[in-house]
Amino acid sequence: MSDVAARPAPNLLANGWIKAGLILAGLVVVALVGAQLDGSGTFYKVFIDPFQQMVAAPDLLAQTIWEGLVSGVLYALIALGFVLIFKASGVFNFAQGIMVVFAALTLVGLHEKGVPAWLAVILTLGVMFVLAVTIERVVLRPLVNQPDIILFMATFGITYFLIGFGESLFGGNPKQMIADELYLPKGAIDLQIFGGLVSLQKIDIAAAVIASIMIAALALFFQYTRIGRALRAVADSHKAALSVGISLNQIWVIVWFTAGIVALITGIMWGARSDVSFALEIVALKALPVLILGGFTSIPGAIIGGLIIGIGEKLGEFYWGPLIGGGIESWLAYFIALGFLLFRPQGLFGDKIIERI
Amino acid sequence: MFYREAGQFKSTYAADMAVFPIRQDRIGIAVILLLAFVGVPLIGNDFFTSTVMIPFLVFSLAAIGLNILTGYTGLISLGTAAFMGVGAYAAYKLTTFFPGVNIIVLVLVSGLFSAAIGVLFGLPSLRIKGFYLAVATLAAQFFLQWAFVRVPWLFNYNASGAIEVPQRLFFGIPVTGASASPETRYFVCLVLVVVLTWFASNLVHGKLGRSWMAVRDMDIAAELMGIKLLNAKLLAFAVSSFYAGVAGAMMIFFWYGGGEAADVFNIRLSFNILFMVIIGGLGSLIGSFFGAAFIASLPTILKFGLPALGVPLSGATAEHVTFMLVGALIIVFLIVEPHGLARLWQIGKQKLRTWPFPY
Amino acid sequence: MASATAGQADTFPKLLLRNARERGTRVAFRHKDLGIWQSWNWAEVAEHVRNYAQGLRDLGLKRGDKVAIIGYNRPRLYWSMCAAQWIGAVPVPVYADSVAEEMAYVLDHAEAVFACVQDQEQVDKILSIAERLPKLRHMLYDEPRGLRDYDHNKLHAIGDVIDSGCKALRASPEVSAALEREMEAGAGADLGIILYTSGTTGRPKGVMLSHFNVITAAEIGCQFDGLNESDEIIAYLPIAWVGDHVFSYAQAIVAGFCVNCPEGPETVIDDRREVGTTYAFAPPRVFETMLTVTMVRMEDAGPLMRKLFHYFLGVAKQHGEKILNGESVPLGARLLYKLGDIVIYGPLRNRFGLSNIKVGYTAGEAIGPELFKFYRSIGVNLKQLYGQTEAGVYITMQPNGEIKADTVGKPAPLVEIRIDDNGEVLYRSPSIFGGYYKDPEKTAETMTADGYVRSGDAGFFDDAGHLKIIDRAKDVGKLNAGDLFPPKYIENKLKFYPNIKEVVAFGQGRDYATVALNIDLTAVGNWAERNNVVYASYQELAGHDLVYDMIAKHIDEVNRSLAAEPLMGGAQIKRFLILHKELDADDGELTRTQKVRRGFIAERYAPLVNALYDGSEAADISTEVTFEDGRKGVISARVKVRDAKTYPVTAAERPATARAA
Amino acid sequence: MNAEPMNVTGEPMTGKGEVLLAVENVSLRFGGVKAISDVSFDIRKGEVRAIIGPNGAGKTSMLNCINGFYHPQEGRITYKGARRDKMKPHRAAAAGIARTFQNVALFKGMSTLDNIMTGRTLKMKRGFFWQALRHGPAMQEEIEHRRVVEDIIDFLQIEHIRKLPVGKLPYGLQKRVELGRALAMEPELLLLDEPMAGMNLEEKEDMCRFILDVNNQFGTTIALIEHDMGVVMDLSDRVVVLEYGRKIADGTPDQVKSDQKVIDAYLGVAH
Repeated sequence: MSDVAARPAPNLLANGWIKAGLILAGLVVVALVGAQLDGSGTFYKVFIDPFQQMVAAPDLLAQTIWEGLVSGVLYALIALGFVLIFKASGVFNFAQGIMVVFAALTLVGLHEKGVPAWLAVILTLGVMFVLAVTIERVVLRPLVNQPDIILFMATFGITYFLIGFGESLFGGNPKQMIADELYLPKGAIDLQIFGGLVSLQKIDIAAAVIASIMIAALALFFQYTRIGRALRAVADSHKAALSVGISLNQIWVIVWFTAGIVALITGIMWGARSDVSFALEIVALKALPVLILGGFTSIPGAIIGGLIIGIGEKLGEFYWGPLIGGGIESWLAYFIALGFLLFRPQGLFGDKIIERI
Repeated sequence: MFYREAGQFKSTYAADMAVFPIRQDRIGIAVILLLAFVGVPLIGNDFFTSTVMIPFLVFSLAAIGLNILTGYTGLISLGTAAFMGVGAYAAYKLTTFFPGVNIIVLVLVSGLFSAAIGVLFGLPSLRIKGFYLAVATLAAQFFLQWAFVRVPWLFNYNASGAIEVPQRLFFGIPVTGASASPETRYFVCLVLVVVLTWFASNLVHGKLGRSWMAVRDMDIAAELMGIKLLNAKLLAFAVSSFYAGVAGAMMIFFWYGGGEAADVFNIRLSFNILFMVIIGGLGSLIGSFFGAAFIASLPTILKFGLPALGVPLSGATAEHVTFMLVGALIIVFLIVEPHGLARLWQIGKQKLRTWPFPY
Repeated sequence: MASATAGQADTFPKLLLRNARERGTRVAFRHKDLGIWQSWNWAEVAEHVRNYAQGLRDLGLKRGDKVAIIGYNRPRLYWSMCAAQWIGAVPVPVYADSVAEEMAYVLDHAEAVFACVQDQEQVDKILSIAERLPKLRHMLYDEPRGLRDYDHNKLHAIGDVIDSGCKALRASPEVSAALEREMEAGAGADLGIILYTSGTTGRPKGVMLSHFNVITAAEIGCQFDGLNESDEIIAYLPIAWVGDHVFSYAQAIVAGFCVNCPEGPETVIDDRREVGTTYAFAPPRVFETMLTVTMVRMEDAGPLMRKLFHYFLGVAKQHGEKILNGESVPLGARLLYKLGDIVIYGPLRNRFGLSNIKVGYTAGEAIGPELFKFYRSIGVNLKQLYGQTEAGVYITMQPNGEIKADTVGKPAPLVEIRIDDNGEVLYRSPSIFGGYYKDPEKTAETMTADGYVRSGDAGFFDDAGHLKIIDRAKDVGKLNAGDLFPPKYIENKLKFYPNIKEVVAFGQGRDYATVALNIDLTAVGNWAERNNVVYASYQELAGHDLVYDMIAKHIDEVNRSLAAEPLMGGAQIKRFLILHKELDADDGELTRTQKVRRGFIAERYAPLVNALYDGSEAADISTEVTFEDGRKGVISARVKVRDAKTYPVTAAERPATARAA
Repeated sequence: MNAEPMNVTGEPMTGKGEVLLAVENVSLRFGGVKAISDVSFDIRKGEVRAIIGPNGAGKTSMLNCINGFYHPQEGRITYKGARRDKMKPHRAAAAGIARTFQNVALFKGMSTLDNIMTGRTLKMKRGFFWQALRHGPAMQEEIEHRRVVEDIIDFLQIEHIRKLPVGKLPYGLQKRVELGRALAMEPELLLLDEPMAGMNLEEKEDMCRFILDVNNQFGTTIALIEHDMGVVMDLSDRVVVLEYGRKIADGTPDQVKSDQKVIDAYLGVAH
């Protein structure tokens, strides 16, 4: 399932169907846009006005880009957990988004039950470890050697189970992240640049920093530890990993646990910016277009893809969204990814796969 | 043990290629149809008909649609709900424009709109496969879902933002709207599902079905047989979306009877239908029915079954437990029988055929 | 009763035309080919055969010529017989698996001028011996695969011959009329067919049967079991064998029922199930294999299923046969059997493809009573018959309601039977053959002056008038006291016990009869496990006292039954031993077809045989054996000898020696 | 066979001579790697043409160019007089080029019968709506093509596996089914990529017989890649030898066998 058609150079636009389709798609978009406007000046409003606005108010542009950057970092973090698992076990882990919510919910829930904040973090890590072991035992091990789609569906099962499990334990109501207790900064730094005020939330800065640290730590882990090398080996071939002396089962546990840690950190950051609830699930799906952009197996791809998607959708929403009624954030990311996909099916950093016949 | 195949021989290819070549199977189908057409209306009360049978039929049709795409052609879609929505809105607009035209005809025609949109979003399938395609179909899901909310023309600028299903008559009997009886709605759904299932079965047993499966199993070789990949895939998208669209229109017109339609066709419905297909069995029409029955009935069973067993459940908890159970069952199913209920059915049938031998 | 039809339709072509007239649209032949059952009705078959006959005529086939028919059961090969008969030629079916050498002899001896064969394999075989067959003018084949590049001067596809015949008939009404006259010229007394019997010794002999002979035989069978046009048979036994000729050709045409030709030898079981035959024939080994496969498969079934299965088989064993025979059975048992029929017997018959069976026959060799009873108990009306090529098959048959596992039934209708002084069965009927082709000497040897045929088998009638076959007449020996000693009869009686695998009986020219036997390791092993008998090897188990006790019981039963049979009482077993090793074809003790080589064994185990007669309690022996990997070794053992109890003879010494239907 | 599915010429094999397919100066690159460089040869109507060479010689790439999977960057391929080096695989199929693969490329989820039926796809003309009814003309068409397929099944002697899914069949049978699927297309040019790879002796003999029968009976032109030199020498009329993407010899089996370059290429290489 993971392979991508990349036969040498079929010219996309040479295909009549695609051409017709693109034209049709364009017409639909134009029609939709046209239906929202008074009919005149469509071109101006789409292609000229937004850029004039950007130039006219660079502070607003900077603010938008910053916000895009921050949500991009969070998308990237979810995507990161995903890439870890995909690389090591070939499992397309649909549950990564839910793991983020589940980790955050556990943390907050434990704290609500009176557990001190830092102890709650440690306990949550423990829960994530148990989760990793459980998933390996209950899901992955019995399903080994099944086709990818089966494993993919199994992660759907995990998703549903975690949603139900989390909600019955901690209730379905949105919760507040315990940002203060974890000494996460609050408030904002206002920068006086571009002739305007650009407001940077401290928590966002912290998120960016922490994310960077974590990515660096992961990179070091992969580069310099035996387990890390084993993980990289397993991405290449399962046999190679065995020769390093680590069983596949262990590797799976480690990878899923690592993804769990990433999920917890992501959850804390995200939770600090908004509420902790399963509504995040939909947002977590945004990691998927990020993956398409960055490629399923590339960590830098996940990061850069995250940033592109984050910034792209914020800019799109801010400058073009109002033209067609707003709220385009919900799908813009997918269209950006789709656009990329048509021209680079293996993603920005994915390996080009040539089909052997 | 009920299979007595001695003496059932085929002396023509037509008989040999029949969908149900074994007499006992044909009898079984006849019995099921009889039950559906006569038994259910006789025995079932309104509650059963409208909360169990109609949803089951609607989901079955949607699952058949997705199964054609995913099970037969090997293309994963996470946008089924959106295509269902297209059908629902198309039917709504059509009946607004042509109030005189028979609603059943309009429901079928609305499937064509869905098919067109499906083809549009199926275009990337030539270039991308597998998970990438799955994600691409999410674009359809979110875009269309957005459009259902943001384009008020679609819901006739109702202040509520919801579809209000008008009353429509069929030979003088109301089939939609508040005064349509559950039995009537059930019959309409049943006839649509039976006829469309028959069409689907014909398609998958013929040249087109073979082309789809060829694309699924080994697209390179399929191309060599002269199968045009894009045509085959787009046709799969079209047929699949047609079924989804009709199912969506049925859902709004014969089941929900209107309401917050935009919320109905959300990503979760897409997932649910995918579950039906997987649990029912990829590449099996009968599996689509099993999957639909299983997934659609599970919440109802839990909601009413557990309290009956003496396990008290609040509404919210019931929902949570349902989620957990569905999740766990999916995993259990995948482990026990990755090929779904249809395979279990097949194994059971094989056992009965070879009875008393184990093989 | 043959005369009823003899007036108007006394040959097979005439009967075929009668069928085309009277039941033209009924299916006559089916052949599983190209994935489905290709079918031809009687009218079509008659048309094909007519065209075919003309095609043969155009190729130069004349009245009295011989046509060899070689191949697996295919409609066109059966049609070849009828087409040949149409113009008065004589079909000579030949065993398809004969090696070229045998085939050369038969074709040469029969002076075949045409050969209708199935496929390339047979064409090649005949081409390889072509120079020895100067009389052979043309070869016709059914399946063209691989034959495209062959020289087609003397080689023709049957399909082409039929087509050309069809064209010739269409072109000229005179030709058509001439062909009609050829057919009319045939008479019942004409030579209809020559069937070569393989015979245990010497060259095959050509048994000449007239149309009248075969039609009479066919009518005997049809009337005996009420066969009619609605019946179905599957043709899978060699077409050169009299049974297939009568069942699948003659009876089909006489009664007008449908002949089904399977796709190939390996698909017979599946094809039989698909067709759901109503009339079946199979040698005992076929039934035995089916039962063995059943039991082996059931071993893999779940424990519950196995219990259910064996429980209901028990019920069937107790009541099944009685219900089938129409005897009175308590209501409870009847209901239980009914339940078993739904759960086990019905599905089982379905799997065997015997669901619709009206009557099934087994013959050719003795069938184990257990095996025979098993099929009857699950509701399959299985019967035995005794027949020979020379008799046009039927000699004795089992009438409904009078079925016994250990007899071959009463004389068939129109058949008279006499037992000769040496115990040999002689028979006479309108269907007996007219003589061996080109072999008056053998004919004279076989036929008595008063028209009886010597069967070569020894047998006797029991009290109920049922014939029991003991052995080949020449194999029946005499004890020193003058009593009959039928070794195979004794051996078979013992071999029907599942615990006993092989038996060798001694007694020819001795004072009394003795046996040396092999136990069946699987069956006795199971018994040992259940009874906590510990053993490490076959040798150890065979020498175990409890095993001896068990075998002694079996021998006791056999002696009892021998004592109750006329002429057999003297052949009761006085002493026996269990051999320390299993008889093995690799050691030359068995033939490759798993028959015991009595003489060789007597020589090889001389010390043991001596011990059987010198009264000693045990004897030492060492034998050389060949292991599976080819190594040789020596097994030494002390083998115990036991005495067995004998019974006074109860049956009348002189039973009836002649019976007639 | 009753109804012969192939393009029967009706005359014995005298037509070997007319060029069916010509490869002229073809080069194929993957990125910087040259898989085929400047190869020319032709395939004449009715012949059995073998392409041999050590591993990695570009044999399979050559077949891929011929049936349109790869488009060579340089050179031209002419088929029946028309240039077709940029043709798509399905167009090649329509033009009468069929193909089997080195590693069996069957449709694993389908039965033998359905697999071979897919070979008839191009010949089936009934539209979508007739198919949805599966009665009348659509059913007649199915039956008509089923007949042809049954002839092929009979020809290849795979009756017993007709309704079994191909995924679980033994390898030798799978190869046979794949040949059947290609034959169902009634090709003029049949490309066989190592048709006997991984077979035992008996299976090889069967396959040889089938290939010769196809060539003899239906006049199908065959181009095959094979490693078993014995088989190549027995089967083929002419042989082209590739090494490292270049042609090093071309001629009758005897000529090729005694060619020094060929001997060198194969020296030390176990084949």
